[in-house]
Amino acid sequence: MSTIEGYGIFETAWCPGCGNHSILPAVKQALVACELEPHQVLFVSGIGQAAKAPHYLRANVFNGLHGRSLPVATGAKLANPTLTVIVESGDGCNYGEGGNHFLAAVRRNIDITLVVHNNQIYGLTKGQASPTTPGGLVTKAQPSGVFSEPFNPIAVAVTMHAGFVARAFSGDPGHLTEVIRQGIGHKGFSLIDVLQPCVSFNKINTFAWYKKRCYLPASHDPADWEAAMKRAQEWGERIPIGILYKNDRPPFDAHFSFLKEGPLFSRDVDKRSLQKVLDRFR
Amino acid sequence: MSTIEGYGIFETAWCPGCGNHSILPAVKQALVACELEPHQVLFVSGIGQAAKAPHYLRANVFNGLHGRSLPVATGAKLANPTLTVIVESGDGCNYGEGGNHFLAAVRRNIDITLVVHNNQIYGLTKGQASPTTPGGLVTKAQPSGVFSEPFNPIAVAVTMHAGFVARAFSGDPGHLTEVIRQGIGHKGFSLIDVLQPCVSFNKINTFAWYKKRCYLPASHDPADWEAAMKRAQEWGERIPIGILYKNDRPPFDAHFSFLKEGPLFSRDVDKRSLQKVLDRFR
Amino acid sequence: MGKDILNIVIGGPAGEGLVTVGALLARALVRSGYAIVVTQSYHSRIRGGHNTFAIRTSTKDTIFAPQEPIDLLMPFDEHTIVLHAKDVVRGGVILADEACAVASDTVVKIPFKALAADGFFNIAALGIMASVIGLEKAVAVATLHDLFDAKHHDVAAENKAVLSRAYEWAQENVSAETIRLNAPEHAYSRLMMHGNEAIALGALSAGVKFCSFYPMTPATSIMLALAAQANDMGIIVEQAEDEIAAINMAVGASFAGAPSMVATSGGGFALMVEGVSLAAMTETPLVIVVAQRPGPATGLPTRTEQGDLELVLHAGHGEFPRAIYAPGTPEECFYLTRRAFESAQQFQGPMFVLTDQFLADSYRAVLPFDLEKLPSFIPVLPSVDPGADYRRYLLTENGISPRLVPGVSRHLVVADSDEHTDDGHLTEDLCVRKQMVEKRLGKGEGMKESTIPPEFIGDENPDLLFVSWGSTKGAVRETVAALQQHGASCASLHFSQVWPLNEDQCLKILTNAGEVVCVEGNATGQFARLLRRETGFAIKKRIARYDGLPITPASIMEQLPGSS
Amino acid sequence: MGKDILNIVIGGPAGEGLVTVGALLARALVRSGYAIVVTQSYHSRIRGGHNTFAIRTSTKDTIFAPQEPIDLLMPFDEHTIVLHAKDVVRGGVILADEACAVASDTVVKIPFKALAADGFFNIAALGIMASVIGLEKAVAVATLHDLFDAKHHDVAAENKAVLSRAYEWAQENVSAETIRLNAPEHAYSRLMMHGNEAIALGALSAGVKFCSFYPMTPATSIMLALAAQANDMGIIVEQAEDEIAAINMAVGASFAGAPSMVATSGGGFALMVEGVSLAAMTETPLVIVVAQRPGPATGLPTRTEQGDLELVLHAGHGEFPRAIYAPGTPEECFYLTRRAFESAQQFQGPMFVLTDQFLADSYRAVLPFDLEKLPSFIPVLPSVDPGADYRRYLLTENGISPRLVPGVSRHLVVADSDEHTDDGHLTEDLCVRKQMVEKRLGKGEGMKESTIPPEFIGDENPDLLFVSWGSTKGAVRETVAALQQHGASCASLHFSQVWPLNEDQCLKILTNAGEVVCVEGNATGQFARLLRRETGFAIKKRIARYDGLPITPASIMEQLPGSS
Ligand SMILES: Cc1ncc(C[n+]2csc(CCOP(=O)(O)OP(=O)(O)O)c2C)c(N)n1
Ligand SMILES: Cc1ncc(C[n+]2csc(CCOP(=O)(O)OP(=O)(O)O)c2C)c(N)n1
Ligand code: SF4
Ligand code: SF4
Ligand SMILES: [Mg+2]
Ligand SMILES: [Mg+2]
Repeated sequence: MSTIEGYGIFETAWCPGCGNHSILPAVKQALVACELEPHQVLFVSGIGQAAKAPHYLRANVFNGLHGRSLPVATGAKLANPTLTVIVESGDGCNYGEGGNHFLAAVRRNIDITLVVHNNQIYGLTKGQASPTTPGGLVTKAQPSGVFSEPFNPIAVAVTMHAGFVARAFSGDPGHLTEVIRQGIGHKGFSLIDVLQPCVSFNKINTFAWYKKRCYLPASHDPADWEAAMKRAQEWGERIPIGILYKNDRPPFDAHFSFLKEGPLFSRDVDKRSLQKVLDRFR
Repeated sequence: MSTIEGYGIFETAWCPGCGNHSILPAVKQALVACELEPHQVLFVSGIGQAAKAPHYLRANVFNGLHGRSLPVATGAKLANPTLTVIVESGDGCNYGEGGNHFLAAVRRNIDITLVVHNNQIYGLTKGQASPTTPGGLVTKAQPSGVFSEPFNPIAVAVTMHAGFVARAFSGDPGHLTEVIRQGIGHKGFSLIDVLQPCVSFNKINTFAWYKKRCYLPASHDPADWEAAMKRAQEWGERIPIGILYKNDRPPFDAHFSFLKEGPLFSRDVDKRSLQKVLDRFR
Repeated sequence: MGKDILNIVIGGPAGEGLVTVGALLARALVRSGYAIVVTQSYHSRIRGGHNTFAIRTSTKDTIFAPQEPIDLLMPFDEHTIVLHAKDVVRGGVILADEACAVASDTVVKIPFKALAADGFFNIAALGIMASVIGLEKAVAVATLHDLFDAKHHDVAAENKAVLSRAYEWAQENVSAETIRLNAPEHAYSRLMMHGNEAIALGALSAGVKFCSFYPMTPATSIMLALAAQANDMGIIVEQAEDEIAAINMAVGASFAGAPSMVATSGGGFALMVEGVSLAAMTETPLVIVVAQRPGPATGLPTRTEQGDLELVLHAGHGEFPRAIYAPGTPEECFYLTRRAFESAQQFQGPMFVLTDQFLADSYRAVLPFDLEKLPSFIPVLPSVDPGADYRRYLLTENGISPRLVPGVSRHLVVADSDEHTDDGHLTEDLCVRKQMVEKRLGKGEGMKESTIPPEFIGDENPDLLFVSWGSTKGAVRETVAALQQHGASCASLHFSQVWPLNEDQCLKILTNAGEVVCVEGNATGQFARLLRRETGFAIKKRIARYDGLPITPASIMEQLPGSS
Repeated sequence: MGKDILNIVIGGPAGEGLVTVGALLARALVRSGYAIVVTQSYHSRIRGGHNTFAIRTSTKDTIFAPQEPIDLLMPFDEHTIVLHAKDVVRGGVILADEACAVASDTVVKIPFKALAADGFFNIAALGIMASVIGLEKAVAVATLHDLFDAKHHDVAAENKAVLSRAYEWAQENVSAETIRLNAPEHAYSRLMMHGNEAIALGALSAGVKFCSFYPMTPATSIMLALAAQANDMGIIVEQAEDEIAAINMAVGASFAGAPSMVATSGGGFALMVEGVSLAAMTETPLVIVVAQRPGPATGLPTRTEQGDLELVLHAGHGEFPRAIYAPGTPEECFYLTRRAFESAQQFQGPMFVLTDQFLADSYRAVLPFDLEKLPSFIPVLPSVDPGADYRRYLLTENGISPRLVPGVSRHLVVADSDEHTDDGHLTEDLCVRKQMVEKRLGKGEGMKESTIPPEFIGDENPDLLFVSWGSTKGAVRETVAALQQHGASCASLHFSQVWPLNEDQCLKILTNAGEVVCVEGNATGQFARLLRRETGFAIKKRIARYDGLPITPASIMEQLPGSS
């Protein structure tokens, strides 16, 4: 049976007041809601404050390199599609260092739930601009302010017809839990971009800043791509949260019929087939 | 004076009938139309069939690594903004290996003209799927067909509010020339995705296939983002070409006021300023 | 009296079926019982340029390397004659089109236009060659049949007709006893494969289940060979968005239990360096094939070199053990790839197979592998239940910890790229750090104990000892044989595993030799200096090649001390 | 009688102003004329954990390394006392808050709550420390003023009031003669900077114009130091989307004429390996700073190690020359970074500065550099016009070709990552290939001739010779001095350039020594084996540290042969 206690409670290395503290229990609660037990779940993360999250619960974990969690997760999911694979990492990890993998994951529609702790900053390395940092923000690395346009992950994902695209706010953990639950339930790639205040390095996008702006659109049909595209462009005084787009493209693993017979490691070499292969070299 | 002869004529290593043969003169003609002389222009390319293009004209050339032409071009442009910097490379180079740099170049709005020879295939390595290869296409590397959704560079660039977004067809060199001319003229990042038949490895997206589909929309306002977004989604029986989107975001180099004083190499160390810097360490 | 050894070179522009014909002829030779050594030389372009497909063939199994002098030149264009006529031996033959302007007594004019319609020129060439060297027509037809009938029904019949016509024409019109092969010594039933195909087959037999790659010559054909069998074998072969993704995917798949492999060349491998370190830190089994080509940077993308040994040995930040296997033949490609999977599973980390373009593309006749006798290396659950308190990185004597696969039992498997405690969770405890460094490096001891000893062939305590590694094996072996025939006291010490080095396996042999010469396909002598670093033995004389072509017996002889 | 040397350790959780106070105290010491060696130890987190800022300070310039025993412990929490009390020397002092439960005669209780409002605790600590060690109040106030007044007007006054109050309180209530510093020997006017700041300043003085980076501890602070001066100095400091972009951008900028630099740590550098090869092939000047931290993979991201020497030496596929400078002090960081720019310009290729977290974060007192005397290395047009037929890769005696910058003249500058002819265009001519390999490697000769000789300090033909490189310089130097004081015959041979190695500069010294010991901050002895590879000299005894902390004189003594 899956219980919240089963996922354990651990001391964290996050700052007091950090938005990460609310994402952690939301993830656990979503797993319980999905009736998943710790050993059925694999968390993959990169490097950053967000990426530490999987160390703070009980599950299988692969905490890899900065920016490279999606490929690791993709490999693991293909090797064993029975695993529920969740990637948890920061905005820098996923949209910066790992930008190319983000595009590829969307294109593959690999059945992974990607939870991005989007604090719009590089937290662990002490406050440089991330791809989502608002233009003009001054940091020690950008003393004249950020010159690049911020990356809009929701818009890019919707444009590319990603399987499941959602935004949530760490300050609304109930809604966050529900979105993660649905993301895990979705068969295909699920992007959940979670707005997360960083109390140490992002003094612009604070809890209050998000709180004031985030709203759940009253009537929004996530199957409607054009509507989703409109929502995806909203960012400023009002920021829509919730499941913004969804479709039912087949997940990547569905293309490999032999995967239905079980995880890759469970089958030894079929020597008869291999002999046939060898014979092709005569 | 800039003349087409000034850009020279060279033997190429491309296959007879390849679309690349028409892109080369279009680029030269556009440069002449812009009244640019060879020494004022820097071509940067990666590795691939397309990336050989700069070897077939007279200009400054940096033919770098597969997938990495945009960063090289970005560095060179910032070091010397008086150079006209043109990146010429393939779909694999720019949207595959170099995907992350493509996103970053759009975000920076660096004043570079990116001409992508988009043959929807990896040509030089003999016909594996590229990010733009249509789903289902069978290659030696994808014997069961391509499983990923093709990457739509136009749509992603428009979504991200790239400075200048255009599509052209190597089979319509007059139009292609004009688009490149305008791309070079645009101050900011210009994406020119050129549909280019690969006679050796892409038997689907042939000259005839493109020819039948490509059309210049009768009335299209490139300043209209929503209209551009609509056009960007058109792909199938009809494929719009032309300048699909354009805005006037400031180019990246404009953020560095000291660049107005000339290229970086032209100024030696200002020892008085440096002494002041040293004094901050007292 | 015919010949026991022939060197056949087919040359011409890319895109005219030269490789197809070369491979068909090679296959016909193998099926007829001959040995072959194929050398492919090509430009980085799809059509045009100048390529060669050279088949050295023999009635006996005594050829191991390419050679320069040509017995039979099959030019697909006049340029080929211009380039290679000088290498054609006395008694050799150039099978030129009758329109060809070059006049020479070695040129035999062939009415290709009359024999074959446009586009079938290459099949006519096959027919002529098969005929003049004395292959049976039925064998040539059968290879053609096997290649075309399944895939290209439409042209199959026409192909066979052309082949037959050309074969018959040559029987009647060409008499070239000097290039007719004697009957082969044995009527072997052998397979034909090049180094890269052998790597793919070795991996399949070892139980590879997940392969990821980004195309890069000369490694791509490994993955194409695997992809062709993927559905039948139930394995995944995924083209990644870049090399970084490729190695990280493979690490992920391996972590989840699938024996995994990546293959690339120098520039692509450069991008995998961080991932190598990840595999080491997380102790994830991984086989990495690096097929070398000349660098730096893009270099000569379709040529050969042994220039990345030091890179592969030191790739990855931080310190950790690894093993590097360097096959010298397709058989070794097969068995050493298997060995790499075995080591990866046993020692839980990244293991390397280091090959190069020459070997990658070099077709040979290979005795069939006895699959029944070959174990695979699919992870199985440890026979002993690790108990409730499973610790992935348990400290043990030999550094090897109990490896479980996530999702298979209730035990949680935790891996971290940060320094970690024995349960896999990140730590900043500096005492644990020290233990973990020692644990990881401790595995190197076991690897060193199981290092494959270098192969010594030749005279005991020789006057002249060649040291070599990897794909130069055959060239050195033939050189030694030739020198011995001329009465020299001579031997070779060939390394098929280049790391870890075990001085007990080689130092005595080195010090007991008169002159020691290291033969390497690079300019700086990477293996020679590695040997000095590890054993203290300094090799003074080096034979180096770095123009993009493989080391051959002739190129060794040329640089030999005392040769003019 | 006061002290000549004091070791002050400030410890506590991150995020409470510990580093601010440490740096302020260090600056006050430097301004007062004292020498300092700062060692920063911190966790990979932003708040909490346990960090230390240790200032070893001296009245004379005879300290070069950290030490373990503590004279003054300033704990920001009780945990710090628990951890470090055992290291406090007899006569040492712990300045604890009066609420602290730990009772010991070294503990002096301070009424921090009364002295400072919440959030000003650290400034109170500064006041107390300045007071008890005998600094002038005005100096402490001035450092505070310089830090806060410009940026934080609001809190500046309150800060000063707290500092003053605490200082006065200590003057009246604490008498700790055992930790009072004597007057400094010289009234120096020195700068205070850590290794990374010195690298940034060295680069600026050399004429760096373009810097690109992706944040990575412990390299980031180099780029932050440069970014802070970017507008004033007219240079570009760009945060790239990843490390691959960083190095390629720098290559592009350098190609276009801007002296360029990147800085990263092991994992980020791993991603730059292909770019290194590109810089070499295109012969583009580039300075690459690698600030080491313990690996593999993420390892211990905020600690120190010397574990990436071999990676840096062999990074890049294919073969090409490079130089690696390994500074041992901030002064060397400054001058060797300049030297790297000089070499990059002279030899046209990638040059390395190899530092580590310890040195990166270690503040020292540094004599001001005389900028007027220091040339910069901005490329200028060659004085001789290359003529109409400009060839970027002209073959020359020393391998160095005329470098022009594109767009400056009508000469076209063409660079290619493929093998190329002398005009820069790609070629498949294998004779040209050979020449170009030799040209590129030929530059290595010139580099080797200009290798900085290792520094020999101590007794001629010593019984005991330490070999070291990079940041261990100070620790070894102090060890030698201490052993000599005890009558030992002892010396050190310290390498500030670790590649190319020149055996003429060291072999004699090595063979003339009794016992040779190599001191390295890694587990496998990378420099020792490199030395063997290059000189044949095998060092048998190694002193290694790989727990994440810097090598100190005490840690050397502990592992010394014959020490208990
Ligand atoms: C290859 C590599 N480059 C850089 C780093 C340094 N690094 C660690 S975390 C981080 C940024 C983290 O930002 P983000 O992903 O947004 O996570 P956050 O800390 O904000 O949660 C960086 C640059 C690294 N570990 N590896
Ligand atoms: C790092 C690296 N990986 C892979 C390669 C091999 N490679 C060369 S060209 C190419 C693909 C080219 O495709 P594209 O960019 O579409 O150009 P095209 O040849 O189709 O014009 C690849 C994968 C390389 N040179 N470097
Ligand atoms: S630095 Fe920011 S993101 Fe990291 S733990 Fe602190 S508040 Fe959270
Ligand atoms: S392979 Fe394709 S892209 Fe390359 S030259 Fe030939 S036709 Fe053109
Ligand atoms: Mg972040
Ligand atoms: Mg392409």
